[in-house]
Amino acid sequence: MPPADNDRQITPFPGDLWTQPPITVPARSTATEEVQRIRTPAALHYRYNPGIAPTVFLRELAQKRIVGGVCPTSGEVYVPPRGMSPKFGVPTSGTVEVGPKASITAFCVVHIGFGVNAPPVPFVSALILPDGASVSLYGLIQEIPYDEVRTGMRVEPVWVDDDQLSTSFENIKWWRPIDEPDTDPALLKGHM
Amino acid sequence: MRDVAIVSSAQTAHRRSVDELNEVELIQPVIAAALAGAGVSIGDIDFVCSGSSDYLAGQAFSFVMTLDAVGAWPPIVESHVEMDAAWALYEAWIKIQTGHADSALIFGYSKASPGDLPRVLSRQLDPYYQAPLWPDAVAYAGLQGRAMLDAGIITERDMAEIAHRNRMAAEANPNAQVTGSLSVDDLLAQPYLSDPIRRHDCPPISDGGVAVVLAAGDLARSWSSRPAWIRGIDHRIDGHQIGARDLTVAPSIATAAAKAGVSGRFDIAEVHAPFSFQEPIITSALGLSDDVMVNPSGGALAANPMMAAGLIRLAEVAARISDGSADRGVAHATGGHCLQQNLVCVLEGAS
Amino acid sequence: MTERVAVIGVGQTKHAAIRGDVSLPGLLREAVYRALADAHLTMADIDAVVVGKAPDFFEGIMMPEGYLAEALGCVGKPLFRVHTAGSVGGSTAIVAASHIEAGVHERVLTVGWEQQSCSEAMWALSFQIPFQQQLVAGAGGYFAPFINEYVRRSGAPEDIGILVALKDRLNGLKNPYAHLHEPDITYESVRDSFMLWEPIRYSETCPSSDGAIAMVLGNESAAAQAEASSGVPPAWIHGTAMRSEPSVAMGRDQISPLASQECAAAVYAQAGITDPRGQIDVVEMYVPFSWYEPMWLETLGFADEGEGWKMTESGATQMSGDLPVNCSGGVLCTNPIGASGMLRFGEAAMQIRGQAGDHQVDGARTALGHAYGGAAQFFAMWVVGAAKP
Amino acid sequence: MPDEPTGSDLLEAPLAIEYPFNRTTGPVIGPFLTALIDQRVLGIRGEDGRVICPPTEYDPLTGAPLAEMVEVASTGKVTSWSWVATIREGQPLQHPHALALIQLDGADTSMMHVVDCGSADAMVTGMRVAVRWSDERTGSISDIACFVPTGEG
Repeated sequence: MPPADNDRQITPFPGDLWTQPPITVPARSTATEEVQRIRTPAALHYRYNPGIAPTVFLRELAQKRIVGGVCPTSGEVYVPPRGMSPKFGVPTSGTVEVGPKASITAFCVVHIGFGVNAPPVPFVSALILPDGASVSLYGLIQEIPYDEVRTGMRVEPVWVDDDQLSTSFENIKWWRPIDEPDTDPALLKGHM
Repeated sequence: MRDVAIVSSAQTAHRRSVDELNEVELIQPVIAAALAGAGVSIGDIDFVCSGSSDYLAGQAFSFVMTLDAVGAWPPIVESHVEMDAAWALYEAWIKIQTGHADSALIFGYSKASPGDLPRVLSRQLDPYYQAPLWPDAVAYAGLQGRAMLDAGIITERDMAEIAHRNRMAAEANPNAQVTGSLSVDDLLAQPYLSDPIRRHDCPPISDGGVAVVLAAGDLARSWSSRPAWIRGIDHRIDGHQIGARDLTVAPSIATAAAKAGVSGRFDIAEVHAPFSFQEPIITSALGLSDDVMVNPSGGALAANPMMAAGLIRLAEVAARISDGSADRGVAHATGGHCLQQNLVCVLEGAS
Repeated sequence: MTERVAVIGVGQTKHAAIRGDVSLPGLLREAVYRALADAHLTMADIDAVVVGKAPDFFEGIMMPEGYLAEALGCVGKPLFRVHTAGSVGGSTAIVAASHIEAGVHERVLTVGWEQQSCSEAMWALSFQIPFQQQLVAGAGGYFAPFINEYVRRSGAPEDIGILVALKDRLNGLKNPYAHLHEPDITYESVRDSFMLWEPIRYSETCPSSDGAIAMVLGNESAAAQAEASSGVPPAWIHGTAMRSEPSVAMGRDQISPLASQECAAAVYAQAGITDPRGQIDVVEMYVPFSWYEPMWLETLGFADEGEGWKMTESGATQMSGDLPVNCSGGVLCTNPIGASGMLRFGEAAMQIRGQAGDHQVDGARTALGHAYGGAAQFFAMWVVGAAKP
Repeated sequence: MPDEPTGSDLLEAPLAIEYPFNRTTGPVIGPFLTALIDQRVLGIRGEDGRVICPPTEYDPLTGAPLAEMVEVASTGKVTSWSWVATIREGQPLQHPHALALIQLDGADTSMMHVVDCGSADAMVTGMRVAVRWSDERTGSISDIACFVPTGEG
């Protein structure tokens, strides 16, 4: 650990650095304040369509089912499906239901939340591998003290009330631990 | 310079709106078809380069998502330009010239349908002096059209004839979006969309994409029975401030054409003129004689998928060389407003 | 007909949260004219310009290179725009170099920039897209789980990130161009800064900067002419490599991406490097969050898997160590995103040219510049050296 | 498992990409915008002596740094125009108008702005126009509300 040194100097610039030559400006008759920064608001409006595979995923999620896209070449299952098997560049062929039980493949404790839907801090953001899936999706871990979350921990989704279900990721409020032995973290490598 | 050829290409059937597909779903079949056309798979390809723009569909990091359509595993040598994919082909051609690659896959795509394209394109303009005024891209182009008319270089009838010829030619193009045309007289009877521009002078708004396979030397000969050899390729840019430019010319096209070796006889030219009145600016800068067949595909007036329409011009010339219907052609791609940036490529069949 | 390529001029701006004294074109021109002056050249001597920046939404300008054509002295010349996410600054320099290596041009100007004061990185990188998952944990929610997993796998002590941040911020004091100059920083002040995403504290994260860097690259004869007129030796490019892999794929390891390993292997093979730690004198590595230093030390072959943190802990990566990393202060001091990768490449060249001033590593003859982006999936690297390859 | 969605099965939602972008103006754009507040228009002298308006820090052909800002008139002539019949959000006039290039007296290049003249029939290249100033000027290109025909020439 370097010693604290409160007299540290900041190195000066080398000499002869190019800068914009001075500009001569016609004299101003008023005391108008010079403009140095402007705001240029811009709003663009789009119609957003998520595509075939995400649409299937979200329609299933509205039925409290998690589905992944199946790679016709390798059998790998991608969740959420984006329509492609990314390693082979081929369309996934249909979907299969995965989970709902799952394992935590990686996580972190978050001390700063964003947006109205963020839970009180600290909370846990995790990569979660549903049983039967080849890769993980992001989710929150709740109903357990944040400092007890572990890689390999078994979890299940907690859904919003049935009357709140929609074609939205937010159907899963969070994931909570279930009483099953942890998955060996070594088996989860390559599934984040 | 190494001999490099376009050995295969594929396009979407261009449409006004492909709502059901996202961009990766849109482009994957095109990539697969271009690779299949060369009889190869991604593992045979040394370099991948794509062209796209996040602004068109409002999709941040669009190219990151479309990488899933390539099959980047094991990891690939890959790059991306925020330009028309004709420039992605240029980067790939350079890469092959360095000797670090013998083959390349290039693709470009866009979905312009989710946004209001003429408004979106205003975001490309001078952010201090022009973009805050939100000029739409059609009216902006009209400033160039008016300059052509005022200079007496072209008439509104000439513009209608160009639109008519391109759209009639597009009837033979299975990928075209707008085919067929009213008579020139009937076109001239139509109201202005943005005086001096009528609807027929404008390109359609398109969703679509294109993919091309490049290969060098003997590899090209083994992947295609008749490769379309790149004999010269160059790109140049003019100034952005259209008020300081002569809008009736695009000097960057002439410079690029000279550097690319545009001279002598051509069977075919595919030029990227989104607006009717831009075609003569390009053909005169290329110095094309009257007997050259210009835009047998229908050009950008038949389909104009942004970020792909330039590379499509190269693909169209290459396809006609590879099928034996042409021996020598020139292709042109443009970027920006009012033909600001231009790429010119000479392609030949004889090796 | 491949040509040798050298860096013959480097220039950069003073980087700051807001460069309120210059316009967007003025920001680029400050770097461009400094690079041209360093090369003893003028705009007229440049054959082509290759530029790179991160997503257009950052500045709210679609494909801004068209607007910048005149400012870059590019009218009538080729102007090329690269965008490969966070690695873009590195990729841009490599694309520029390939124009010369291919024998197409003799002198190419390359520029990377970002004016992040136009908007906010948090907005530009993560505005809400319909039907996509809301990320209530912010950007760190994406990558911090991987860092945490690195800590778990490697058993690294909790304070390695603090050591990296302290080192880079202290190095930044030796670099007048750096954005963050924190002379009062201490181990304790980093440790006591706000914990954001465990194990990342506020002082272990990169700033948002306005800034630009430009380099002039030349072929062999251009390099000889530049050296004759400027008296500064060229930094020869000994190898360049780029690799990409999907953002999500079974078998991917975001902690030690295969693309990073293969990119390093490719660039070392070109540069004739068989013992990276022994042969490379100085590294400019893309470390936007402290813990990426030990992680990249491993994928770049400087340490065995799980051992990178030991180099950091031992002081090996300090300026006085055997493998100084980020003598410039790195991304942790300066982060105009589209420039950050090229700053790594340019700082590596400055070390070779003996131009790094107070953060110069004496006798540096071989240097690695490194950049990455996306979900740790896009990589760009070059090795530059004093010896003509 | 359901079939692939078609037609009304498609999901669709609006996406707004919206931000009040900040732009630093620097030593040339800043004085130009400042002068607009005072109802004055500035240009800058190019390398070849031409007066560039609106001004840039660099020559439009060579990129060389420019240094001498000069005042130009707030009147000039239309050098090109097109008709904007469909109005879009954010445009300076919310009724049909001309988009135009306008060369101000004393300038050698043209500025893009809009002309309020009622109908396309009233527009002709070469016509004389003058700035109509915005009542509330803040130092932006919109301080020029639009140009209007002067009725001369």
